[in-house]
Amino acid sequence: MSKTLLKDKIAPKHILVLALLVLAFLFPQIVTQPYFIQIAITVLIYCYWSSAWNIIGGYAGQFALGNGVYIGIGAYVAVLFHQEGFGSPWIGMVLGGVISVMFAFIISKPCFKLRGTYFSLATVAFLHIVRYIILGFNSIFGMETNGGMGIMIPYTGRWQDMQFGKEGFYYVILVMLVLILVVSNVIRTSKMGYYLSAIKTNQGAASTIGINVPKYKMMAQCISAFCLALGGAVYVHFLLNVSPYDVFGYDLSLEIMIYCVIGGSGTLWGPVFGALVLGIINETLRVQLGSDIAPLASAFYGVALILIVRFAPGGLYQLGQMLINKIKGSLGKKKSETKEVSVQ
Amino acid sequence: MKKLIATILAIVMCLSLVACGGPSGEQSQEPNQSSGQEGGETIKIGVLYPLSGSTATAGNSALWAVEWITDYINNELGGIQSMDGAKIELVVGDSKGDSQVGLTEFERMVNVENVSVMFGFYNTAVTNTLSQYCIANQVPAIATNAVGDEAFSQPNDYVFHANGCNATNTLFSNQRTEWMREVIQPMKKFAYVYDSADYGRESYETALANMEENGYEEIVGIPIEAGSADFSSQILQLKNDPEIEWVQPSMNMSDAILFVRQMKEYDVALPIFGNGGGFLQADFIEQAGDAADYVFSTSMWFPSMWETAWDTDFAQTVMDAYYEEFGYDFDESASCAWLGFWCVWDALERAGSADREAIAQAMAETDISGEHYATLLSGSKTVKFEDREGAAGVMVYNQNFDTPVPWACIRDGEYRVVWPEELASQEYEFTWPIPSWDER
Amino acid sequence: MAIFFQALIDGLLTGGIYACVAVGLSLSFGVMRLFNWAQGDLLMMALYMAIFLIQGTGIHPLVSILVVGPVMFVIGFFVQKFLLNPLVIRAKEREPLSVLLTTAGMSFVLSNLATFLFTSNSQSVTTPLTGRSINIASMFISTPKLIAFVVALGLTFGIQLFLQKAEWGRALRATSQDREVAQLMGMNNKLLYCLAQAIGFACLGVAGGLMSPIYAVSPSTGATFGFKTLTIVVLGGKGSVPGALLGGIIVGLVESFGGFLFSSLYAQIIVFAIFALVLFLKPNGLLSKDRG
Amino acid sequence: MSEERIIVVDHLTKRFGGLKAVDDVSIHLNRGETLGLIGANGAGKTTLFNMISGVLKPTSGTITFDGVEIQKKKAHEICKMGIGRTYQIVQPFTTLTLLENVLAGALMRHPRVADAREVAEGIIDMLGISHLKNTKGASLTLIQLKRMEIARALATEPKVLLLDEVMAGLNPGERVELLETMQKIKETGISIIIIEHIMKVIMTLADRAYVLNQGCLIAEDTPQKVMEHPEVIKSYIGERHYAS
Repeated sequence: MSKTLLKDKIAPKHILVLALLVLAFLFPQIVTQPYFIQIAITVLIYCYWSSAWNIIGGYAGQFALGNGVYIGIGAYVAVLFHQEGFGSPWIGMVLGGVISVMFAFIISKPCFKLRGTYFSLATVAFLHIVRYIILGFNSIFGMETNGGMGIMIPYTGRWQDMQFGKEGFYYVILVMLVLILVVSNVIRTSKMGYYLSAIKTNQGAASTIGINVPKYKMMAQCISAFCLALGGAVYVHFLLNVSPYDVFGYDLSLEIMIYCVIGGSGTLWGPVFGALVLGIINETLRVQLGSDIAPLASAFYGVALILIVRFAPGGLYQLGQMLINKIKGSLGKKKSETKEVSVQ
Repeated sequence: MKKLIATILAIVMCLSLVACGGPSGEQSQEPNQSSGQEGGETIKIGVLYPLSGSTATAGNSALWAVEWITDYINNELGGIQSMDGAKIELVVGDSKGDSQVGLTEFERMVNVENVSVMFGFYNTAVTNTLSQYCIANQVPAIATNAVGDEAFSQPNDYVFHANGCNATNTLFSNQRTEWMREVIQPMKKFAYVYDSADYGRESYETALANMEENGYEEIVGIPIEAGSADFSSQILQLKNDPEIEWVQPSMNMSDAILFVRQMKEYDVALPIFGNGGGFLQADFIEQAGDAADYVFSTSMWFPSMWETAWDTDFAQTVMDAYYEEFGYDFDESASCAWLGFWCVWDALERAGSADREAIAQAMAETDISGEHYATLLSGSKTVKFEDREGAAGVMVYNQNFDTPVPWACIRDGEYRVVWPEELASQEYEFTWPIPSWDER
Repeated sequence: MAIFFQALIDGLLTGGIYACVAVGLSLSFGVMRLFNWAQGDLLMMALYMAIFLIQGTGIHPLVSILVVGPVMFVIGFFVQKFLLNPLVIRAKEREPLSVLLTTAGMSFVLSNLATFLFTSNSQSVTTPLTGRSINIASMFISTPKLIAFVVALGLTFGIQLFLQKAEWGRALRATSQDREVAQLMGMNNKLLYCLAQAIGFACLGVAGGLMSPIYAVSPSTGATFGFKTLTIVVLGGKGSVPGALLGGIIVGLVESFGGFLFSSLYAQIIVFAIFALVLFLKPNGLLSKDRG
Repeated sequence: MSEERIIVVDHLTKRFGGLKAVDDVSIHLNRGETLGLIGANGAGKTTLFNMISGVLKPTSGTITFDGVEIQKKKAHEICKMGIGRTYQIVQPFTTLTLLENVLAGALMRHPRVADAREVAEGIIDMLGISHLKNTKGASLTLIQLKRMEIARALATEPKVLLLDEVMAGLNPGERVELLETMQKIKETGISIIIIEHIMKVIMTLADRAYVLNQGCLIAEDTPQKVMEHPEVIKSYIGERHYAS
């Protein structure tokens, strides 16, 4: 390989990503306080979910506001699979993913032809239907779900039952986050990635250059549903309790979208960045401000979302870009990789 | 250009990750199963209640009771005598009724603040999660309210429950049926209107399981959707079936208000035996107005029960202090916290040390009866943590089985306990049957 | 048999209340293709206003409408002017996602603010209308709901008349068909949007006043009504005000009969199942004029 | 060039409510031929393009491409079979750079991004816009967008290219340049249908021309003859002015 090609390969970006990975893996060793590992786990799971949502909401630009339902489906299938003695929750988790993909296909198929708002409405409608069914019935298909009370997962601590120590969960979710980022990057830089961006900006033009628009939207939605379900299964095993109000909550479904949009939807690092920054702010606010000010923290998110949508649709990621361009501009760097840097 | 963005982003992330680790200050390397501080002049107790969210009212009421008792122990009783006057220090956390937030607070209390005992929980979801984590981390805990059985369905020697859960409450309600049978005759069929939330469903299931035992021929189950906008169709069902003798609704307060109002609107004068929750909360009577008249309500505690306390002046001072703070009477959630926290005090006195194992041992041996602070403002007259089978064959561990759940009738704006006799309020003479709406 | 009619009446009357809430959204969605996800929470805000007003001054609920309605009108005007107009004008697509996000953000802010300000236990007020009902041939017609139904009819008829006859009304309908063309014809879109949104909010104010004698309000009331209203608007046909009335009544009847025949949980599931069916088979709703 | 007909449009009609945008039109395109499609505004030219490219479904009539009926197929299937098109009003992917726009077209035939990139770079060299490779679609000028759209259509390696008023909105200088480029494209032997108002373009490029008026076909001949055709002039300058 010629020298320049080599140089291109090990660009600072790759070194940086590697450094970030090493640091993330070392984090539980540096900070052994289980309390902070606990916060890190919560932040990581939201990074994971927002990145999963980003595939359909960010890359494909289809606002699946009700996609939180797949988190619930993944959680319930994994727990019931184990509880009814079919096998280990790991298999249940994958089964949950498959079932979520099935539901995602059934619901999204008809409404990908319709305009954006209808797709969001259909996903939220499905979320409500599943929530009412779970809350309404004490057992579904003969399996004990005891409605609103949720299901408790007995503590065994064995990894076969998807239960690990504090650090164990940290690493499992970190690995899942890395995997979803790899998957997102593969999508982003592949044919599917370009096709999704084309669909996102101009659906009509996309179809006349040979893009099967409904098919690619469907692929994005199915991948997103599958990943959300896996995350749901691991999350409830961490809490040792499946509460329908939590996993099928409309707030959770909204939150994973808000973190992604505020972070910068349609980018690789946006959702992770959004979930990380907002997660940590949320945690510190909750501890410092105490209980009665807590709802203000959530209200803050709503305001942040409105401001971001109005002034920086690209999210914090775009703000980061603007910041860098200003610094670069003021530094007066002579050699710049690209002739003309346009900020959209 | 892309490379630079990633760099900035990464640095920010590293900073925030490290920042996460920063403020913890002392990098306590203690192993997870720390035994709590040795001796020293304070004992830390972790108190976790839903201080915001939909169950915030009950959470704050319970917290008030815990803080009042702590102040009383530290100042009036001079701290824990068996630990030469060690003071109790409360580490308070808000679970927001959500298990994930509860778990985060649990970690802070158990590993950062190093509490010796965990206390509270209240919501079923939070109790399910934290009872497991208390067992795993070997931290003694007393849960209050938390009526779901599942959290106590595992044999362990760390998590105790002083006030009743469904399994124990229903045992008691079976005895209650004898009284209703004498009063209401013939009592063949009643309707159970339950919302799909928490204990509504479970108490209906248990009632069904005990149907034959209690001699009912039929229980009509009418599920409703919590927070629904209208109950007219359910009330029509009640009105349409003349055999139904009385109705037992179990729902949150805003639904309960709407329910009794519509019962009045549709002139359905069926006796209403409200099952906890909505029919108990402080301002249910005030907001429901005269529609709440003659409604029966069951709870582990009614304000009028202070009359039967063994030291009425002491009970009165506490009730007045509570009234001053909240503007309404000492409620069930405060009473459960009262019972539970005095059990913690009782265990600390017997354990004589802040060591978690010793406290857990002491809690297991709890045997309270007679004139004890714990039973002052609570229906339970004795406290003993047993592993026994509750109602409908549900096995529960470390439960207090003396948890009476008396009936009270709402008459001119007040809860008046009518049964059992030893807890009944003196002023109110119980009459049956219930007059129809226009006679009221 | 009487029970059948009783369920019928209840369904109609509750449907009237739903229609009151949905009419506003149908107008703003029809005219501006603007889907307001915060509709439920705005209703909650109006209900809080009405209840606190009645608790404070003890006035009659119908009088509270005359206060809460105009207040919401003004709020709606400025919410559209500052929050939504810049997005709608800037966006090229007909149903801009930025608006959807902003209204979702608004609903998040409103529900959490309500939890912070009014804590989470519910508030309600006993008004002269509460619990009153008219007894006709062993059937009970709840007075507050009857009034709500009548006002809903009036509101729908009024707005429909306004859209047909009034100068501003026709301008509103023009912009709903094609934004650019309307602008070319010299219509001040920005002002029209503010007007449409303001009327929408005013309808919510009226609904809040009407509901104060019947319902208790808590921060979660928004969620209860929120999605139901969106269902009704899509069911009835976006942009068609009579459609909102029809949709409201259909949902009211389904809930009433569903609740009576099965259980209210089935009823909710049936409502959403119908919604899904309409969404897939006839996305433009039953009465929609827009073939779009 | 074999006389074989690559596209045959047979009795095609499209009705929007009462309006007949295209009324019983039958035309054909031979392999390697450049066909002109002219007519006053609203004569149904773009509607015809939309039906051939699958964006619109005809009310009646058939379109066959390489012997296969395509009027029922979806736009992306028709593009796969080999019909590329541009739009009267340019439709760029605004968030993608110029290269990425063309690359999106090339991806259909070359699933691997690297190959598609090479093909795309070849085409934009041919169209002389490679210096704008990394400019976002939103910041390109009209002539650059027009060239980009042609490049994107060519990237799908079509057998037939539909150009819809490519010259519209350009200044004379740009028109000359673009004409040369279209000349180069014609020489590659690809069959083309051009919708155009500028007679010079039709004269130089088109082998044959059809004239549409109010949805009906009123003339078919070589461009020169079509110009003198009485009906055509009448349709352009209106009845009364026509000095019969």
